[in-house]
Amino acid sequence: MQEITTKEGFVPNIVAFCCNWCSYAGADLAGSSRLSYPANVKIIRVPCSCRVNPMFVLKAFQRGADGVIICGCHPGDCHYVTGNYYTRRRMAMLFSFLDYLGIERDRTRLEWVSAAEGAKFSAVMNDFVAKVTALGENKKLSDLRVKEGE
Amino acid sequence: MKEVESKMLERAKVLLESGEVARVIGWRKGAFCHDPEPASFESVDELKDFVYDYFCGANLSKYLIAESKKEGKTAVFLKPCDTYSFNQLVKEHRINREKIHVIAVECMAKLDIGKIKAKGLSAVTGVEVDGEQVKVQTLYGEAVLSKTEIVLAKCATCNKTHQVKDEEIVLHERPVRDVNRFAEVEALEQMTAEERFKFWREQLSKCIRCNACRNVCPACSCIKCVFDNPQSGVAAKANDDKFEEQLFHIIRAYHVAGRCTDCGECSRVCPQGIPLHLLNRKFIKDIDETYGEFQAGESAEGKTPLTEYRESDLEPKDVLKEGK
Amino acid sequence: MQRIGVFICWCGSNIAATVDVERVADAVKKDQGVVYSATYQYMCSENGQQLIKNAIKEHSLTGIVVGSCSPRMHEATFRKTAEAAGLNSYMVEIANIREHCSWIHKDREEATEKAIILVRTAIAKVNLNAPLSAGESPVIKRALVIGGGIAGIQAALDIAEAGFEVDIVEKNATIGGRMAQIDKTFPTLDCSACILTPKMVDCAQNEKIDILSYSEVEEVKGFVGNFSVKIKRKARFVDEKKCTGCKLCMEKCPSKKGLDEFNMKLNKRPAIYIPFAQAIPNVAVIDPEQCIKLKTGKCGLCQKVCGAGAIDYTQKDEYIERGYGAIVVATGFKPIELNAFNEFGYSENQDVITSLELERIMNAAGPTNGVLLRPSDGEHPKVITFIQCVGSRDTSGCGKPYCSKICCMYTAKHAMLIREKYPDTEVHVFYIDVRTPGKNYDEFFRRAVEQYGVDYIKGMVGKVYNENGKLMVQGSNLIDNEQVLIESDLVVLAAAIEPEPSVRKIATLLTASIDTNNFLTESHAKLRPVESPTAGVYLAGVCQGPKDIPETVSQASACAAKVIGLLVKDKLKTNPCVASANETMCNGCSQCASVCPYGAITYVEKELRVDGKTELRRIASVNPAVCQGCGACTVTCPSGAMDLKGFSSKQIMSEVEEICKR
Amino acid sequence: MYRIKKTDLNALYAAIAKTSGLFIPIRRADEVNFAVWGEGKEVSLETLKTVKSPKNAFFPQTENMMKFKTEGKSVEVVDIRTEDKRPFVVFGVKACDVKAFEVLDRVFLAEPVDTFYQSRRNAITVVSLACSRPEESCFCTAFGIDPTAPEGDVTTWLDGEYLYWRANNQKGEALTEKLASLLEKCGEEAVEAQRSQTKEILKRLPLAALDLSRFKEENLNELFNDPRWAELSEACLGCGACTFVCPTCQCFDIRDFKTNSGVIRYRCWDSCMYSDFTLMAHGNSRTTQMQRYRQRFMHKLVYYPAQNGGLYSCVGCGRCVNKCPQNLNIVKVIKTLGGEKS
Amino acid sequence: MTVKEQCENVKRMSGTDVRKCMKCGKCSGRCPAFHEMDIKPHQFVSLLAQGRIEELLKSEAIWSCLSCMACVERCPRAVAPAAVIEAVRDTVIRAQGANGMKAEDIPPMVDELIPQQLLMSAYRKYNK
Repeated sequence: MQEITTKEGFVPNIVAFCCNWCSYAGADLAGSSRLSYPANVKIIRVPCSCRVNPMFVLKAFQRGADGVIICGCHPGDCHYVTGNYYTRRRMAMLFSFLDYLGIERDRTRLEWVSAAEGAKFSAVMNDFVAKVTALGENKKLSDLRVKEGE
Repeated sequence: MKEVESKMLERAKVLLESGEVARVIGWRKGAFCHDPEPASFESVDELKDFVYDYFCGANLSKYLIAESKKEGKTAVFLKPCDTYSFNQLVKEHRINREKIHVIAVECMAKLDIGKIKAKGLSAVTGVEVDGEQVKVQTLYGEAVLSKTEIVLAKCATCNKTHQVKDEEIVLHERPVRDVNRFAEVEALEQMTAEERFKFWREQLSKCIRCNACRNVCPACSCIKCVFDNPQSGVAAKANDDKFEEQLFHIIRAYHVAGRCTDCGECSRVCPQGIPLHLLNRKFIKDIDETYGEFQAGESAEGKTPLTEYRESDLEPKDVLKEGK
Repeated sequence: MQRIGVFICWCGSNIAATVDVERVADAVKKDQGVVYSATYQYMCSENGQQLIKNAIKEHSLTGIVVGSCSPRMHEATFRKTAEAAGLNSYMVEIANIREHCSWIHKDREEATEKAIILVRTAIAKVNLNAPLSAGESPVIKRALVIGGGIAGIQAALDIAEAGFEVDIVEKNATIGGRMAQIDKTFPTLDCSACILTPKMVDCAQNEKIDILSYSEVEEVKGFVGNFSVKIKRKARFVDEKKCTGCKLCMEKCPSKKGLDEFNMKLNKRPAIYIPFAQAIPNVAVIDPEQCIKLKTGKCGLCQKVCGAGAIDYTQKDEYIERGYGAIVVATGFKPIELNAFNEFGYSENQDVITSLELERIMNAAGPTNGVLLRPSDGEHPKVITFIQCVGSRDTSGCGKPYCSKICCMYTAKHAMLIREKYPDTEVHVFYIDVRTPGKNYDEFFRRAVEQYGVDYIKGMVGKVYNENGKLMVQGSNLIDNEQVLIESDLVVLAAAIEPEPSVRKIATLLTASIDTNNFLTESHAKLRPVESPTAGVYLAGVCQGPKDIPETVSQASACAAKVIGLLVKDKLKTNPCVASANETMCNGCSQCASVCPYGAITYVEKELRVDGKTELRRIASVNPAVCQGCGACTVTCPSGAMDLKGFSSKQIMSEVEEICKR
Repeated sequence: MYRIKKTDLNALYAAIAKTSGLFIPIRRADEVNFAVWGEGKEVSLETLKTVKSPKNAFFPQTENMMKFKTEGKSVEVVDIRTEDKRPFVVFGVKACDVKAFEVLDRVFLAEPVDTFYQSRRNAITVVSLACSRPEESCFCTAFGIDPTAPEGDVTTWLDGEYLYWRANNQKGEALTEKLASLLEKCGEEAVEAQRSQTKEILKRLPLAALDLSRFKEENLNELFNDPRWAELSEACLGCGACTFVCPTCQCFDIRDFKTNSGVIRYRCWDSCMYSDFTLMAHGNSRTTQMQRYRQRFMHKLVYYPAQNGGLYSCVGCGRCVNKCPQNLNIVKVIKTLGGEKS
Repeated sequence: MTVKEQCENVKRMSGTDVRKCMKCGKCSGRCPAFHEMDIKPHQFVSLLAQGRIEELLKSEAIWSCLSCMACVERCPRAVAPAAVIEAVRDTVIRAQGANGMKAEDIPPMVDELIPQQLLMSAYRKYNK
């Protein structure tokens, strides 16, 4: 069994999956509006939130991410018509399952951010980072081997 | 059960003799009284070892993926729970329905030899079931056990009925069990997150990655499993007391979510006695509560809960109910 | 092994002021695959692009990463740059270090660190990129229009005008649709037939247009640019080429008890008939349910009198198969059934009619030759009550939850026309809201009130009952908080409209999505309102949502423009970032197809050689011309056989890994 | 011979753990497996068969071997072996499992020597425990093993209130000496009585009469080509449960794990039941489950003995008999292809 | 109980979502007791939505409503004005603390000519 001790001044590492059509554009808008959010949020661009495989979420946690957030178009606005509806079901089931395994529920999140919602994107990220920071390091799902030799 | 067995044997003979089917899938006697094995019988001669008793717990439906590809028709004996897996596999185009002749057989719950041994009985040489009572002979003496206490976990909460039958051999009506199959899941849900984590850590760290759960699972019928495929990014073989078993079991449970019929084979076969069915049942319970009751395998048609949606579906944060 | 070039843009001071670009370029120099890295003030400028092109050639780069602004801004630019230097454009990845980094972070150290991670993430992805090339598929230069109402007619005419061949498939014996049944149109009160029939004639005379009336679509295969459609030509028992439309057969037909569908079954018609005088094609059709010859074998009068020898009792349904590049769905609507609304007594009282029935009664070619007579006794009604929103905005389960949109205007039209022609008539209108957005619409409605004195009552009718031959209309008057009882001679119900039921089958054939009200779904509610999510399928008229004639015509023309835009191309470039299934891993379970919004996935039985043995397997096959690359299928696939090019699981996971290194 | 009260065993464990590691059957989440002892852990010597055999004491299921550190484009090989020189006691090993150590030794200690295995093997003292309640799936006697007097550096018996203790060699003596204060001298009567009682039961075990005589090198081709393999293996799911619980299975795979700064190369148990076992560039050498199934038992009963002076690489522990999901096992193979003594 | 709580209580008791009302007035258009009512069926819904419960509690209309449920049957928005009226009436009766009619009172009243619905309606009306 592994032990990780939380370092002083913990800054979480956040992986954000953003759909190309709404949320990535929303993040761009946050940028062009100079609405800041913590630098520890890093965005991966996917065509649609429905491209996000639960395996990616787990992979992120295994590799040591402290929080994973998935952003897509608002329901009904999906560029691919139905993609985010599938995402919603998939993630609802995955998140509830992780909670069942005892994983902190605030480490995962699904949000709808449109291309016009730069402010929302920034607010969501600030809030998510605050929640994950409060939780501390991801000890339950990270694989210690990843950081071996550092 | 003897009566049912002889009827089954009789039918198997007729089907093979008449050439109606090329083979019959059932169970063959083992070395002891409690270890029958799934078997294919291709001639009346081979049927001499045919058996159907209280230890025929194995789900035969997954074998039909291969059997339905063979020349000629295959007859199979399916218990009520097995028929759900059968339907699901037909739905997923894994079994060619036309080539299978389903004989629905009675099941009065199957026994778990592990549970019998856990009662302190060793060297079991004979088991006789008489209603609720089970008489167990061992080299060290005899004992009488209550059947309820020694049935397979999957049988304890089962109220399944045959969903598919081309013919049936059912001589007795099985009483309906008044049990909540989600009771164990609910108990876990009531715990704190830390307690749950501890529970699963303890259980999952027993895992030896033998893949018995995956290989027996009728929903895990992938030609190439992601865990065996170096290209998948999650392939892994190590049994490492860190993350891999968790990853394996989470992904496996997710992959069968909405398709798992709750046949309970995963828990039956786990050499380390991990209650794997509690993973799958959580998905079943969540799906039932969030998207409406759904029993995989009730039909060989239609979508599964994770391949459909409603515009009014709940957001993930609303699905997570406040626990402790 | 890739040979990757990394190009970090300063974007003037936009990036360079916050991110130490030199440090970024330096940090990744030794990363896996990287053989070159550089910075430049404006990478998107002519000079910047030249720098990239030179580096590609000089260092034989196989992939490049540009650390710059959002890919939504300049991804296309840098792809072209790469292409110009002979590098596959899909070997380009953008690290967004402006919008996602320099613009939102103030601390130079922090921003630089993040920029390094973002660039490394892009490098990790490029390491796994593979050249992709857009496929091509030929375009069949012919369009199919399903439905011959005003929407279909307009779309067909516009497409034909551009020089493309168009087939109109109409399930009725004539084109014209609902508009042909309407007497006058709002808000101009033009005669509907006067503006529609010339367009019908234009269709018939246009060499490019082939009208397949009395026909239905049976099967659709293929994809955008390349549909193959099987059409059933129903037996009409009259040779279309020979019939002159003389109507002699109609006169002589002894079986005259058929209900005239065109006149909303208000009068009778013979078994052999032409739906209306201006029908296109102007060819008779025999109702086989009613024809004595077809039912008993005796009679044959029409055949005897037909000088053209057009009657052929032996005709059978025929099937034709044609190829199309694009399909316009214009299946239209019908008023809902009113059986569930017994409070209005529609089924019991002949004098409770629908607006469409009134439309026929008011029409000069209608059952009463345009004289307003009530159906029960042929008397002039003196008091007429209109009830709006019958079945519209109804969430009780009896009706439709949406607003039917056209009722307010046509009710005002009816009220106005009646008051004009028969000033002695008293006209009441029960309304919940009067909705009249549109050019000259509210003015039109106000005219009905102010100029023609139509009595608008804010309230709803609770019941209509017959008392001594009078229709008693009991309703509320909410303004005066009263219950009113109006003794009426005629009650007209503004029944909700719903999509023509056959649209369900069409949607299934086309794998076009349909909403809970059976309206076809558009690809994007605002930006792609006339396109179905299924590529190559376009939507015109009420099949997409309630709308009036001008809106329908606009949408039809918009469809035509889209179709023309498609058909002028000889070949379609397909999006290379599409899903594809690894044959050896596919289980054939069909889960992927069940989530594909485009119907891009089909299954084939294929012989595969695995482990030295040949096996027949059911395998998913993605049509790259139809797939839009959303990736829904990839997650549904448990074995991971389904992957998305350009966003493969391995690529995304490598990005995840890189970010997690921090 | 010595003895110690069962109630004092905890003190014994503590004493052992003071100077060396202690690997002993411990119950965790309802199952008993060999694990490192610690205060508060529930030891279960009474358990006849641990789920996994004690072989992972010196052949762990997963073991890191080396690390490749990458920096820019250079790769550095790092030896990350932490040779645990501390002595280790494996306590409560049954006769069959002790015999299995010999089977493993012949593989790992033969040239080229597996130094990972060797270093641990040398540091280990084996304290065996005699069986008194064998069960129906036991058939160690078929391989000439006496479960009432297991080999090992020390042999112990549990009887009545006591654990009886006998050192068998120098290593054993050394351990006994360290624990002298806890052990009291005693006679052998109780142990002998238990042994003869157990032997009576052994004779009555259903698998006592297994006949292995046909499993010889000279019958190799005949056995290999026997058509009954198809029937024997048809229910096999291809999981690795039998191989992972087996005390003599020794196959492993070597794999890489990508870390943030390079790659860890590790080995982990592999199973010949898996479709990707010994996967090579050209594909797989055994493509059907029948071939894999046959390989496993031919290896145990024919190939291994042929190379190791007739020593079978099955010790009759019966774990596979108990754990096979579909009730397939080596006994059925022996009975079918070997013929049964009447 | 505050006015707000009283409103919430009546909403809960009626099981009706008053915000669904689109103010068409069909309920009042259908009501056979319209002229007897000081507050009309549609006003019950509207006043409750505005939180004007006190006016409703004082209303005489709660006694003139026939509980015929015609308004419920006809409402295009699945709002149930009669249920609101009934909930208001129950609130008033409960405040009075006694049932105006008991189950045992009914048998003597039954004669062949009395429509069963009338008894049911009366029972509904005078019980809490």
